[in-house]
Amino acid sequence: MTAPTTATDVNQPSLQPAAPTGRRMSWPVLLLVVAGALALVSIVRIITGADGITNVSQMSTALQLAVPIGLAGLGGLWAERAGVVNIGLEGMLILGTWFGAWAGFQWGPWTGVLVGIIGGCLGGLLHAVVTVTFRVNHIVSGVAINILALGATRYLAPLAFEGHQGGSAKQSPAIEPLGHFTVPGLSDALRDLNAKGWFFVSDIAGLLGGLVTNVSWLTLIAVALIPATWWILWRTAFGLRLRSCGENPVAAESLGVNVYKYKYLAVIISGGLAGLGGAFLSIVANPFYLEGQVSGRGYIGLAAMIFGNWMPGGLAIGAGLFGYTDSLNLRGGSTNVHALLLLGALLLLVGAIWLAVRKKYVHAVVTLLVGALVFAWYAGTNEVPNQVVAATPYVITLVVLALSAQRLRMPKADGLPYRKGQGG
Amino acid sequence: MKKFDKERALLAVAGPVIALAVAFALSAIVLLASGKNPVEPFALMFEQATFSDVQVLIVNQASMYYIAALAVAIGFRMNLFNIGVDGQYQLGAIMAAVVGAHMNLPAVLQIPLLLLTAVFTGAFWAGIAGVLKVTRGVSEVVATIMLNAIATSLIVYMWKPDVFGVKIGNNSTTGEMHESGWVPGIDMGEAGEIYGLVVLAALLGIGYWIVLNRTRFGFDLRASGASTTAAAASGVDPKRMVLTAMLISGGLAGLAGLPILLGDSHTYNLNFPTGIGFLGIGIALLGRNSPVGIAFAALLWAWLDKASPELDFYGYDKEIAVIMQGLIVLSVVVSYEAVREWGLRRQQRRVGAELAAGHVLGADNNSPKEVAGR
Amino acid sequence: MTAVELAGITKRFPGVVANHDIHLTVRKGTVHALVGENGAGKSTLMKILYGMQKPDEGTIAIHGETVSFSSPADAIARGIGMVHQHFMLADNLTVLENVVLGSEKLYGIGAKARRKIKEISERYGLGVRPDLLVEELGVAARQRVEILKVLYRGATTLILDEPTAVLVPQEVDALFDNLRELKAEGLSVIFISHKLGEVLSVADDITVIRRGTTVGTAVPAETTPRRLAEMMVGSELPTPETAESTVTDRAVLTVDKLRLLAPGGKALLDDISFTIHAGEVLGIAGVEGNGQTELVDALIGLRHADSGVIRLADEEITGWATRKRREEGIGYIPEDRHRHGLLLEAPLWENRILGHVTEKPNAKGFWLDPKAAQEDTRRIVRQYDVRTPGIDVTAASLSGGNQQKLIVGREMSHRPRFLIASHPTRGVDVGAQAAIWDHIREARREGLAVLLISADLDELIGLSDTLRVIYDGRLVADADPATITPEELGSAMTGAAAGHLEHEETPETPAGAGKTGAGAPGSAADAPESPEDEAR
Amino acid sequence: LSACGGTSTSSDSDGSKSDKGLAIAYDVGGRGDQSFNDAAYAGLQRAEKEFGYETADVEPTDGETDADKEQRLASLAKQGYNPVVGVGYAYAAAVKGAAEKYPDTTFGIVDDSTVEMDNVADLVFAEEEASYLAGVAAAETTKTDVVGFIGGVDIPLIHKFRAGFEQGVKDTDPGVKVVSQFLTQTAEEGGFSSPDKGKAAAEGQIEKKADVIYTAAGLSGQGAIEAAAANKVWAIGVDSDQYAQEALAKYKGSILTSATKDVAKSVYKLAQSVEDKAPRTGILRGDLSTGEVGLANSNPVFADNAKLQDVIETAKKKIVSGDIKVQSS
Ligand SMILES: Nc1ncnc2c1ncn2[C@@H]1O[C@H](COP(=O)(O)OP(=O)(O)OP(=O)(O)O)[C@@H](O)[C@H]1O
Ligand SMILES: Nc1ncnc2c1ncn2[C@@H]1O[C@H](COP(=O)(O)OP(=O)(O)OP(=O)(O)O)[C@@H](O)[C@H]1O
Ligand SMILES: [Mg+2]
Ligand SMILES: [Mg+2]
Repeated sequence: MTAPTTATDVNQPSLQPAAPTGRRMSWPVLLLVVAGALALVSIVRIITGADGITNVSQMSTALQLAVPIGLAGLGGLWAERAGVVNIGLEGMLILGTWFGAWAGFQWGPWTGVLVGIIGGCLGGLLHAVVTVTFRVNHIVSGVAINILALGATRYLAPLAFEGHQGGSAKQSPAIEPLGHFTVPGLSDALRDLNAKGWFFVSDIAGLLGGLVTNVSWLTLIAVALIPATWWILWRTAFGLRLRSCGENPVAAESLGVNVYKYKYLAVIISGGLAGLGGAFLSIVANPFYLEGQVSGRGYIGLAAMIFGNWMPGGLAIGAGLFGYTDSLNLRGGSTNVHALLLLGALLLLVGAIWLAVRKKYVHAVVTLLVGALVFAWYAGTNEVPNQVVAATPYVITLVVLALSAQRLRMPKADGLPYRKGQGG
Repeated sequence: MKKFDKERALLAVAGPVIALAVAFALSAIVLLASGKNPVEPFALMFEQATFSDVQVLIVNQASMYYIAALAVAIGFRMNLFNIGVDGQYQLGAIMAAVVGAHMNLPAVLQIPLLLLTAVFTGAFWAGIAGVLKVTRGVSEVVATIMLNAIATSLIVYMWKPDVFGVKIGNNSTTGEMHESGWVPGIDMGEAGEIYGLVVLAALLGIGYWIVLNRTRFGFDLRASGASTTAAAASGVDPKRMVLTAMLISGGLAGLAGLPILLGDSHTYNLNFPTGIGFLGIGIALLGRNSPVGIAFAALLWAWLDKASPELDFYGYDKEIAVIMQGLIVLSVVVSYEAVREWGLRRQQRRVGAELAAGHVLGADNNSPKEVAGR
Repeated sequence: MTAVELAGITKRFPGVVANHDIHLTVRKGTVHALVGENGAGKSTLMKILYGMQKPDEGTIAIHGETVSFSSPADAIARGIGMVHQHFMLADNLTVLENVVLGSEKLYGIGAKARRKIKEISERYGLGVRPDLLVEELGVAARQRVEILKVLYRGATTLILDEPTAVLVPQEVDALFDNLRELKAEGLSVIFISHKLGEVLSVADDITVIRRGTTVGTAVPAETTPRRLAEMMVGSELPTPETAESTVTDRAVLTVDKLRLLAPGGKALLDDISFTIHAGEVLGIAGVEGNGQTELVDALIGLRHADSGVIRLADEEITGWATRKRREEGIGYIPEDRHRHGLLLEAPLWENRILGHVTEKPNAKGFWLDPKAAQEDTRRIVRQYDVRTPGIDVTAASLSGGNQQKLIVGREMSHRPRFLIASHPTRGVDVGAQAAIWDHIREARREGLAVLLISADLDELIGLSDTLRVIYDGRLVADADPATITPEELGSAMTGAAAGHLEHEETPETPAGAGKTGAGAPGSAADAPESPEDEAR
Repeated sequence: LSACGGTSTSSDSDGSKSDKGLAIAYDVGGRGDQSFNDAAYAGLQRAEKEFGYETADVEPTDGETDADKEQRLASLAKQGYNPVVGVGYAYAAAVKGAAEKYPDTTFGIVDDSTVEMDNVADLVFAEEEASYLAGVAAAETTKTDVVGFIGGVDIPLIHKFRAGFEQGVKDTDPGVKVVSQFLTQTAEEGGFSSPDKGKAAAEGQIEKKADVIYTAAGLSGQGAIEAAAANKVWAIGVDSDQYAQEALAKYKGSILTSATKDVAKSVYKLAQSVEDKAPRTGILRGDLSTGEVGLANSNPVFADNAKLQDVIETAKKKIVSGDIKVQSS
């Protein structure tokens, strides 16, 4: 794709800032990497006997835990693609939980979902007014919205929930379940296959099984939103305009695009997605609103989005990683994470070999040493402390980012103030 | 900026004042909407501020907010978002508590030792994010969010009985610190005691100002914040500056928990206040990263914190104070932005007038894009 | 038949009247040039015509019909297209995406649009490939994408705001051929340029504006660049002075086999060797993006050489950090003053400290000395004629020319031994330009060694003692500024010629030809009198 | 700095001191936590009804310090409330401070035994004893020889539940394996307020063949109980009799029993003693013998299982008599 000089472009300088090499991984390569990782996990599972790390329920729990993070991340993606940094996702999630539950317990779960989205949209709208119209620093506005959403929901919760059956100052009354489904034959078949414990095949079965077992309708919608987002943003005129506002709003303006409009829309949609994430928490994950329910998922969603290089697919992987490690942790953390140590050691070994092939011998040796240490830790213990388990997702994220951050690329005008009529 | 400019000074004050008024008005509307008296809560809260014991509480709390906000602000000054102050101050405090419980030197050595422990711990933790940023290009926002979470695990680990933990009743603690490490407070009689380290907070504020405005290093740091590229061309090593700023920010952050640790609790336990780092972000923003502004912001915030519990006794929800905190930040930043733009426009008008007065060759082309950008 | 008629246009910005009662009539099927000093209000006027700004007063008529635009979309619908002075392209979007943006209704955003783009590209010989990312393109290619954008929308009136500022002569020629073709098809073009020779060669009509208002019109056949320039400035131009060679044999800067690699391993600079002596100006010619930026970065220390040696006088400085280099007497006038030369939001006196924070009078040891710095800023403002109400205003509120004067003043104040001057007068108007040249020449006389990089070949030829051509990261040719012409230099810049460039005698193009050269051989240019001429 | 104005507790002196009764100050979580805060409130309501006096209950703020808590308690004492109870060990330092300032007021503190003063009642509970019995019940009931423990947050208070439970299981049947899991490291992460986490953890344990799951995780326990019901295994509740809880009515068939901790009763008893002008102070331990901790008997399947009840009764006697020492960590 990148051969800048051709015979016809005589005057084209060949020294233009070369596009960062390997920035875009092609699909086959990506698939290969994912398959390789799965194979490693499979090996680890077989060696350690920690079947928990890839079984169906593990995956289905992971999916459920990943949904709110993924939705928050999607919200972040929409906003940042239009050039607005949204650190107020946490607040918008909180609004989603409250509004979702408030409407949900009175008028049914689907209304709750809808109103939860609207609640998030309100947060988004506020963020848009402050950052787009008043051009306030985006992080500042986001921090303020987080504070405000927390205060507002706490203030409103007693007014709305106290006195209703099962409601209190901190908890809403219960909401009817939204319903979920299991693909009848497939789920069981995959479960059986998974239980066989075969190399690789069973692990894939576990992964797929998680996607068809006990899935809430809202989860399905959330998963569908990932490709939908990609399609809208990258395959429609609307998406092109929206992205152009994040890359170069002045250029967009010069072509007659109403930048304010698209920024507003993007941030409101961003809030709506976060609101949906909140509603998921207070309707599906738990059947009620609870104070403190969101506990930092907005920030994690943001991290997942950066992890995913501002792309829906990457974001899904990021959210999945958080969901997966979280579920590992909840479902008998110590042994599972102990098994992951072996995986880490193996990965480091692979890394060391790769570095050696690339003739970076010093790096290779260091990597190998670290790998050996991790292996020693694995071999010398039967369990890891709970604290290590709890920290695992964050450590993994840091490590992965450290390995890949230089390839990340955010929208060029992300976070910059824009004013109409400024184009030079 | 040297010459006193009345109009400008007026506006600098008017901005926050108007913003506060707006925030109060909006909160009053919230109260009205929920069928409550919109004025009484404020009257009650103002009354609280006149009590000396509440004042002591406010000052004590503000000292911690102040240090945390300074830590955030120094990052902001060079466009670094140290969201990790929260983890840094908690780790700093627990390390100081552990050292304080296991070492027993004379006070003149012990207290500096504890301060240094906290500084180095905070700096170390922030330094990880700094190193990741300069060597691997990891966004410090994400890195510090992750490090906050990891710090939590680390703290819980240190609380384990076979590590540094000492169980007192149902509380996890790090054991009582030796008295040589206690910093005596300022006795206010009936009203209580002001933490001794409030003085440290004030000194840090002064130091912050001096370093930033009166030293070569401070200039380099501000230049990096204003324009990384221009700073690099001026001879600042951007990577080193990022790392240094991160270390300083973390070092400061490490101190944020010490006023209460050395002044009151003398151990790091489950009650140790959390979340100060996040509040520090809001406070730094409110105070516009200036040491005096932050001081006012910290006091304002602490006042809302300390005066609001009283509302409970009168049938109001004290959450209104949290709503107000959010509204204040929002309206203040909006008004700051408005004032800033007004000032810029005013200046350009002056430049324009100057150009008009000059002749022929003064006028020049423009590229407003750059003017508007950072 | 008038394509566009602007009448009584007035536009005020805070403190500035950018346009005041401007009248402009463009005949259909002609190229209409708009000239004027920097800041005269040309771009503003065009933005008004394009719907990006709203006029405070005045009317716009398109093909005889009075219109009112509230956004560029309205103007586009009326067949107006604009190529902006600063590229309006999103780097991370593909060419296709950049082209279709905003006009997706025409041919969608997929295959149909791609076909249409290819069609236009072929028809006008633009050579645009729709699926590349814009960031992968060079300046000339970007320019063609901009033009394609306009054509794609079926514009009948084209506005080209300084389209030639970044092009080499051959590219300018190609562009003008395109313009003539468009004209033949009945399109109207409004063309803005500071290069008066070009203007005279391509325009059918010329409108001159000064300080926001129309001061006259001209017909190319009946005017000279000098007369145009005087109309623009409103007074007699200073006569250029003669300067003698001041080159000594004391080497100040020696670069030996410098090599710089891109992260991928590709050489950005290769085998670069040259010496600059005290009192010498070494000019580097080259199309933008051929390694000039990297060379400057390597010299100032923003990037470090992968191999090779840089020597300042007798000391090897290859490994030195930027700060040390600056302290030891390397001055730096950056190419992009907003990115590398100034803190836009900081007051002037802080900008005076920038880059010299460790030196007197800015610092006393570890401490800053704001008083002294402020005092010295006042001196610079006086001495270098920086137009400002005071030293406490932010740099952003100064105009570009005044910002540049401040930078030059700052760098000269530290008596550098070696000065890197990268496009020192880019975007600066005639008057300020002359002043900046004077300062450089004066310092040269006192033994300063200068590395001059400029896209303005006349400036380069006029100011340099020695000329080298950079192409694809190598110094491929050298030339004697006393005899070389911009065309000859231009062909070396495209890689077509190498080695020592010998001037082929063509009597009517004397050495140091003015702005007339590019694309306008044999035009009405009165070379020795051209305004920015540098007689040597 | 000089103190301007009087202190908030000295300035206004509306003398209505005598007629006020019990006041409680909540710990983080506050009213509605369906745990000890709510239980304390139940005690308060009972006292209010029986003694007909004015009561007060006050919520904490986020991230507050000991000084703030002390301020709150002092303020209550100053207004004439007596006794004043801080709910949760977090109030230890505050109770100590306030009790010094108001020697004539009786203070209570729930879940802490470190404050030893003449006017302070330490209301502590032998959670480990009830948990021991829960362990006995679990070990007796399990068919798979695997039982589970889910703790909300990894803190000493919850360690007591686990220690007692594990000991109870081991003493009854050494062959039974206990899998245990804490939901989060800190309360801020939602360990006590995330039913979804509780559910995931319970499912994980069920997969490991656990068929009796004891949950000490506040609201998160609801999720664990739900999971147990869905998978047809037993759950053991905590704090109050969860079989009788409205919110869990759907799953009550799966709630074997609950290890109760009657904070309400001990708060009430303290109020009563003050009302009777004979304030109880010192360490007031609620244990099996006082009935303030125990196993709930409302599930007939559990209550009617004579063999099981026998074993439990024996264990209980041994604990009360001191034959069995239950560890608390
Ligand atoms: N956004 C803006 N708001 C108000 N005034 C502006 C704005 N942008 C530019 N100006 C005015 O325009 C004048 C020129 O500014 P600018 O810095 O763009 O100069 P310039 O000559 O265009 O620079 P350059 O030569 O680098 O393009 C300034 O004096 C300023 O008053
Ligand atoms: N957005 C703006 N806000 C305020 N002032 C502006 C703005 N844009 C332009 N100006 C003012 O209008 C004047 C005319 O600017 P304009 O860009 O039209 O000049 P120009 O003739 O195109 O100059 P150049 O030759 O450098 O392109 C500038 O000097 C500047 O002072
Ligand atoms: Mg310009
Ligand atoms: Mg212009």
